[in-house]
Amino acid sequence: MTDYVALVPAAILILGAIISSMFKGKLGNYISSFFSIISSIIMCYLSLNVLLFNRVFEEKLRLIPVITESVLPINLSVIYVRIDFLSAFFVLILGIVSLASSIYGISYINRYLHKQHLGFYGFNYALFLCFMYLVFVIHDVFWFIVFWELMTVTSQFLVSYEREKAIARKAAYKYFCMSKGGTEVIIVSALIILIILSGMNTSFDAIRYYTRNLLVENPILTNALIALLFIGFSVKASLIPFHTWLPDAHPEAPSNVSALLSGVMIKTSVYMFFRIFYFFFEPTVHWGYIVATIGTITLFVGSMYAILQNDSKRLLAFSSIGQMGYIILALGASMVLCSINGKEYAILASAAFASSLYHVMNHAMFKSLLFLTAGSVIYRTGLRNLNVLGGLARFMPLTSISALIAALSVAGVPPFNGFVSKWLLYSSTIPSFTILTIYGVIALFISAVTAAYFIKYFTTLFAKPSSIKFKGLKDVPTLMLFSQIFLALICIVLGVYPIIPLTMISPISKTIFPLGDILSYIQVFPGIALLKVGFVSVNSPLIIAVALTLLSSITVAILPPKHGKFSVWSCGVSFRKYVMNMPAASYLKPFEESFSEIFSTGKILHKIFVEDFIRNYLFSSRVLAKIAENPAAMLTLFTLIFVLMLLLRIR
Amino acid sequence: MGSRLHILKEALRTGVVTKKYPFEPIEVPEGFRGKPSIDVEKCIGCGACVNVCPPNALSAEVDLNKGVKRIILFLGRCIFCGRCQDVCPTEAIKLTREFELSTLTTNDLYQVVELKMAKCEICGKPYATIRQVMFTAKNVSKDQRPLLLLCSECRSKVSAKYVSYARW
Amino acid sequence: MHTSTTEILDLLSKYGKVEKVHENTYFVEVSTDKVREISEILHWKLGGHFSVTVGSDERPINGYFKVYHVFLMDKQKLSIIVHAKINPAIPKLPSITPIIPGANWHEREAHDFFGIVFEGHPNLERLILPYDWPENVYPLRKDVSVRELRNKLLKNRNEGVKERKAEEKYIVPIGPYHPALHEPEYFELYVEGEKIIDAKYKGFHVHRGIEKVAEERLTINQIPFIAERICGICGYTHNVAYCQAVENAAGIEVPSRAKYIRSILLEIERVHSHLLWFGVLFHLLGFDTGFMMIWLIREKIMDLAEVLTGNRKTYGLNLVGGVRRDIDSKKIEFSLKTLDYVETKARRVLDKMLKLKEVISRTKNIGLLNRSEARKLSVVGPVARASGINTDVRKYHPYAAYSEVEFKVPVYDEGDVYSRALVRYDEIFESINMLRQLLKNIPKGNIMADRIKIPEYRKGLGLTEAPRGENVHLVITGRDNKIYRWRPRAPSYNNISSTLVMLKGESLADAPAIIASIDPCFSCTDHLVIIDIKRNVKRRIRLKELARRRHC
Amino acid sequence: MENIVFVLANVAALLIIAPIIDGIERKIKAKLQCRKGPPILQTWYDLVKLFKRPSIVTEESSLAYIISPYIIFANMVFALALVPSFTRISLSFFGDVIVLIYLIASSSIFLAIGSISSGNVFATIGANREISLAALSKLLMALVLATFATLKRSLTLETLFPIIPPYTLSAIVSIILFAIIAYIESYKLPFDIPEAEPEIIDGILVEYSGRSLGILKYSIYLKRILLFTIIVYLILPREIPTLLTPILYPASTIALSVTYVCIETYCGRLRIDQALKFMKTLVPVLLVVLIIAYFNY
Repeated sequence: MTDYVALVPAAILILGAIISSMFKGKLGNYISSFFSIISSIIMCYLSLNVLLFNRVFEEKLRLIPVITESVLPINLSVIYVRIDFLSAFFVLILGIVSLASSIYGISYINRYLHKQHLGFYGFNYALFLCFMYLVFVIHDVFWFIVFWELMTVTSQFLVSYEREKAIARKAAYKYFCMSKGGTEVIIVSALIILIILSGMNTSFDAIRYYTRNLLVENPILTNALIALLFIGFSVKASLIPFHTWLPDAHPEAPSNVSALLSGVMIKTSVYMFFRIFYFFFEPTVHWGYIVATIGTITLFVGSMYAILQNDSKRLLAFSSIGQMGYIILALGASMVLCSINGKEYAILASAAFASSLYHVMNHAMFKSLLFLTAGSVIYRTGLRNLNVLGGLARFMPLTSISALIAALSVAGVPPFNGFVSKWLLYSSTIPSFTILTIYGVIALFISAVTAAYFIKYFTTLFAKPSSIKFKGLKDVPTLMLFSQIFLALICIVLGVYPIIPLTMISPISKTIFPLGDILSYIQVFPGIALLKVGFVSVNSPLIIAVALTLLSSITVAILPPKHGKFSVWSCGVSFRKYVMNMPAASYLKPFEESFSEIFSTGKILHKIFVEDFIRNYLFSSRVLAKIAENPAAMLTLFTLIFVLMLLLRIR
Repeated sequence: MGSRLHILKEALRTGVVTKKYPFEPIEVPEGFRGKPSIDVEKCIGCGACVNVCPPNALSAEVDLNKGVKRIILFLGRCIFCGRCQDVCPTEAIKLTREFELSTLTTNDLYQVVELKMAKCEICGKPYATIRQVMFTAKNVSKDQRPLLLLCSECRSKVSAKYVSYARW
Repeated sequence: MHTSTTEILDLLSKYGKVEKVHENTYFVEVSTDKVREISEILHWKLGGHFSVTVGSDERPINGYFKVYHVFLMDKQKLSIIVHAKINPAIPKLPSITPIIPGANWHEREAHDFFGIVFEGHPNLERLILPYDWPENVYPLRKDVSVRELRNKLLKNRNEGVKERKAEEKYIVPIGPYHPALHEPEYFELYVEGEKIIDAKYKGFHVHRGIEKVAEERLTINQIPFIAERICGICGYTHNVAYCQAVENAAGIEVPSRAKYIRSILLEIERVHSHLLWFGVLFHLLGFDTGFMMIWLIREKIMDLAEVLTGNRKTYGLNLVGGVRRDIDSKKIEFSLKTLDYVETKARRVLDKMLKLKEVISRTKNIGLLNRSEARKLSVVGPVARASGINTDVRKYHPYAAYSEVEFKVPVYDEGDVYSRALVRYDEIFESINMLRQLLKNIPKGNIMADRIKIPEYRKGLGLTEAPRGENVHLVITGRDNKIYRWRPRAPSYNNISSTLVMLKGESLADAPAIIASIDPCFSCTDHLVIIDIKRNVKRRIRLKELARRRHC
Repeated sequence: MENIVFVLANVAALLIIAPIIDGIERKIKAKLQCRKGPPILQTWYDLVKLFKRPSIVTEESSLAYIISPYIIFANMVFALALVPSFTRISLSFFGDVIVLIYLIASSSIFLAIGSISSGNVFATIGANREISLAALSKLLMALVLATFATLKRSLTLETLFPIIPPYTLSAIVSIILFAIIAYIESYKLPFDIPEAEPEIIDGILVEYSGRSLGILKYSIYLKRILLFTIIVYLILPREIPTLLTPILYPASTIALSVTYVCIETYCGRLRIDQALKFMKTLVPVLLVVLIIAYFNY
């Protein structure tokens, strides 16, 4: 079928970008938002088609029809787009989140009116969406790298959207440099693949054909490749120690963009991890362990540092690092477990696999929702500092409720969605008779820590009294509210009906998961528990939800809350006259102090690995530039590379 | 741990010491300074207690047209120091061993002694309680007793007369 | 370096007229410009310590304001009162606070009550009078009567409540109503996380106008009873101090049996107060069993007091010139029995409790007050003794029967809460020991001095060692059976300001224990606030009730 | 279906006896402090009185403050349905340990959110202490759970109960450790730091009054009995006849609570940092136990 339907969203977005770039004022924003809303709806439509009705969209867009493959060594003239199940899953996430954030953006971006060029925003926003979409659906290494880079560029423009803020520019620069570094590593590995293995055949399938059983033939090369790719992509995924750009970059972008960044963009590399570890190469135990370990470190460090933050969006950024850790841990666990024999382990593996993708979806939902709520607070108060904010629940009730739902979802409070995926993770790791048990324990502990700092986030924004007076504050405009509530509802639905995401994951597992369909191991019936099989016991959040709501409503019915108002008890001195509220800086101090050694070591490591790493990276890039200037050096370099490749090929 | 066990042992050795107070009485020792009460029979209304009472729990008022003197004891102010007991010439006011003063109406905390007053034989003004006069009469010499029937002013006048007689 | 009494007296006579009012008590009248110099010499050079500043309005007598600085020289067993005449037209005096920070409150108080301006005082703002007190009304001046005050206050009270503007810091209030404090005081803790970085204190909520009432309405023999009610725990020591002051002023010789009885009751009071303190400490550390069991022992002491005096707490035993009740042999043996019981029990229980891990970990090295700080603030009593200052009125300024009994003065150098506890622990058993001696060799004889005559306008100083530290009463006798000026200074008055030093850098959880560790007796400290006006602020009255209803 | 009936009966019974057990504890505590205690039903009387009273809402407070007690209560009741109590029958076909842990965790999360929403500074301090303790105790619980899982190769309560039959060192030690953690979890001295009465006026409960306070207290009792139940069933062997369980279970629960209260009576309160340090010292012990369990000794 050649009805180019898979390219429609991209096309619409590009169109929107071009049109919106012409207008400086509100219109620029409106147009791009409009186009992106349409395209995201289409994205959802396409991906649901794929996931539910097993249709696979496949396009070969011929850029230069005249030239044939025979002329060019590498077939760059064809953009090969293919939405298979894995892509579809991520496209669906992108669709939902971009829908929410575009609707949100309609009102939100107007706060930059007269300060910034809204058309510029619109242009970049639309293109950013477009390239993310293409990165998900493209099936061709060369174009993948191209779009990957373009995605970075556009997003960094969005990060540094408030140009006059030096901190924003700095963050964007850092972000750009680091992901550039990652990309260079990716390019190198891609070159190796293309030159050595696939004979300049750039399409994923072809490469898969070559790499699939490379492990037995040439383990060194395979491991080298995997290592290179893993490092390259873990920059975008903000895995430790490549996470440092994220806490700076995400907060600086406009909130709906940060929602996209945290919700979807960092997932692009998760998508690529799935491609690498399950699609290109066979999952291997040792890589599983490596990935799981890095995931554990990431989730631990990210969440631990989130406790220290006193800036709403920065806290969220750190928590995204932590949640990425969960995803990566689950991925690694599934890789380990699926290569251990035995039915029980098969179940564990499928649970882990499910949990990984499930958590990708969950995290996309609640994290973008959290960023949107933080954005709403900024929209009304213009503040991000948790020390001074507070008591907004009375002014913006709906925002506060959706923020609460999101926070509870991250904390994994049943019956919200974070619970199910985390819980799949624990029940797959803890009973496994391996080191993963410890990882599972750490993950469980960290989910409590997550709860802790999200209590901090929620209460300092909405619950505790503020040290500044807000007068005549009201809730955010309807569109913003709509997108918040939309995401909140999705959070609840995903939590209460795990069947929905699991049915979406099962076709993916059918294609790439070595053990086949996960649902054959974790049978799902809507409503009732996912039955106990072997020693994974899975239970239905729906029942929990129903039970909890029933019980609490019964209690309310029996003992309805009747109350009178009274001023806060402050030992008889005037509460108004003195500032008697805990600033966020003071939250959880004893807890931090009890983990002080971790933070001190963290400081040292940050010094060694991150700062020095960046410095060396910049230095080396400068050197490379110098080399590139004089041809002789270039020549020698190329010859060296060529010799190396030959050697590799001979073995 | 060891010390904790020691304390436990100590506690068990001591046993239960508290009482179900309002339902079980609490006995007080000899000479306990409870609430004072005035023996109406003995009181002569001299008002010595009124003078010494530190918190002004005791007060005296003279009702001229009724011709009575009242000694008023308000337990709400009393600090149970017992100075009144010390100074009372007739041991009329004594500290009892009661200490439960809680009540629903403050009136229960008042004790009023109303004593008839003697009228001055000359000017006819009530000047002291009859009992006080009788009491003083006990320990003054016979020839001076008539003076006791007079109020202070008249007495001074009269005594002045006596003096002048004597000179004359 | 040790200087003998004579040397000191010579030195003083250089500065002004030295007048001996009774043995070991010298009044030195100096010119206003000499005050600071002589105070420095007495406090820092000669190793005495500043005790109290008393302002007084003596215009009716000699047409001047007076300020008395009382210094106690422990080494020489002297008490020296430096006083200066101040011209009522321009009431000014150089402040001694820059030299002796401990004098801060005293001088502010004198400023509040007499409008005496202390030049060079760091912050001469209101200490005691409330914010809505009218300007230029100095309640303790003789030309101001209570009725007048009431009218003045009702008419021109400056209504505008001073709004404190919100600070960025985060404040944890301890008090006025706080379960940790059994009295209304207000500590304002500036906290970061759980760490206290700064503390402020606003006290004097409990105002009963005792001084004014005493000076205006009461007779000399009524005041002991109100003096006893200055404090809810250690009232008797105030009572004794007052009587001694008057007796010293009038040169009355108290029979020695009466003296013995006084000391006995004082020691009983000390034991019960210290036991009570231990109970409170354990309660604050969350160790309620300790609280219960200590108070169980304390009950026996209370019963003993009841048997001896007829009341658990307010003994009401003293009059000027002696005591009102005698102790017969039956009572003596009963008390000896009780003391044995208490001693064994207290040793058994307290030894163990002070060894508990939580108790140690939450009192050792907590609330530190080093020796130099203690000297600066001239703290007294167990607090001083825990900070390595060897001071005890019973030893160095013996009164009642203390010159005739053997006892040690426990001194520790750590200056933390634990050492304060240890000081009190030792004192309990010292007192029991003393009580035995006193009860054994109590002399026969009269218990009341015969022919008590009190000349007017004579100064007298009464010192006692309250459970909380030295307790100073300065009395100027007045006409027709009244007191002209009476200034009781409770030990906590000097100690409380040291808590602010102790609290800094400690954990919030330890704050109550630290505040309690000086055994603060807030109503003692506050007894002298003047506003006794029901309409002042409604809450205040409730506070007063609260202050009365103490655990005793 | 009849299972459901049994479960409901169990829960109802637990709801009734939870305050009574607290009453017993109070009585024993009083006796250990040389006091005549209150009657055993005193806790019930208090609760009923509280339920009768209206609760006071602060001016600063928001909705979370009002609803959180109900949610906590619901959490606890549901958690009770997951464990066997008077009969071995429970909702165990999806009775899952992790859900149990999460229900306990979420109860403290809601408690924290609710109390901070009251806007009182003491409540905020208490809530912070609460969160810190809860987070760290989750680590300990997770470790113990991992030990159980490695011993029994399972994560469901019905297979975990009882742990003992493999009479291994690790099994016994892990049960003891779980008892310690349960002690910490149930706000008993020296770990009642979140509601330290003299320090921070009942901290986390300071603003709660009347009805909502009653519900909160009630759910604390429920939490305690839940933990007791878990411990009891970790030990109670499967062999004992079903008719004996209704007698044995409450007896052993009361015995457990008595031992706990005996410990509690003779402890002072720790500072928050000391408590956290103590809990951190447990971690390596638990790790060792886990490793021992791995080599199933």
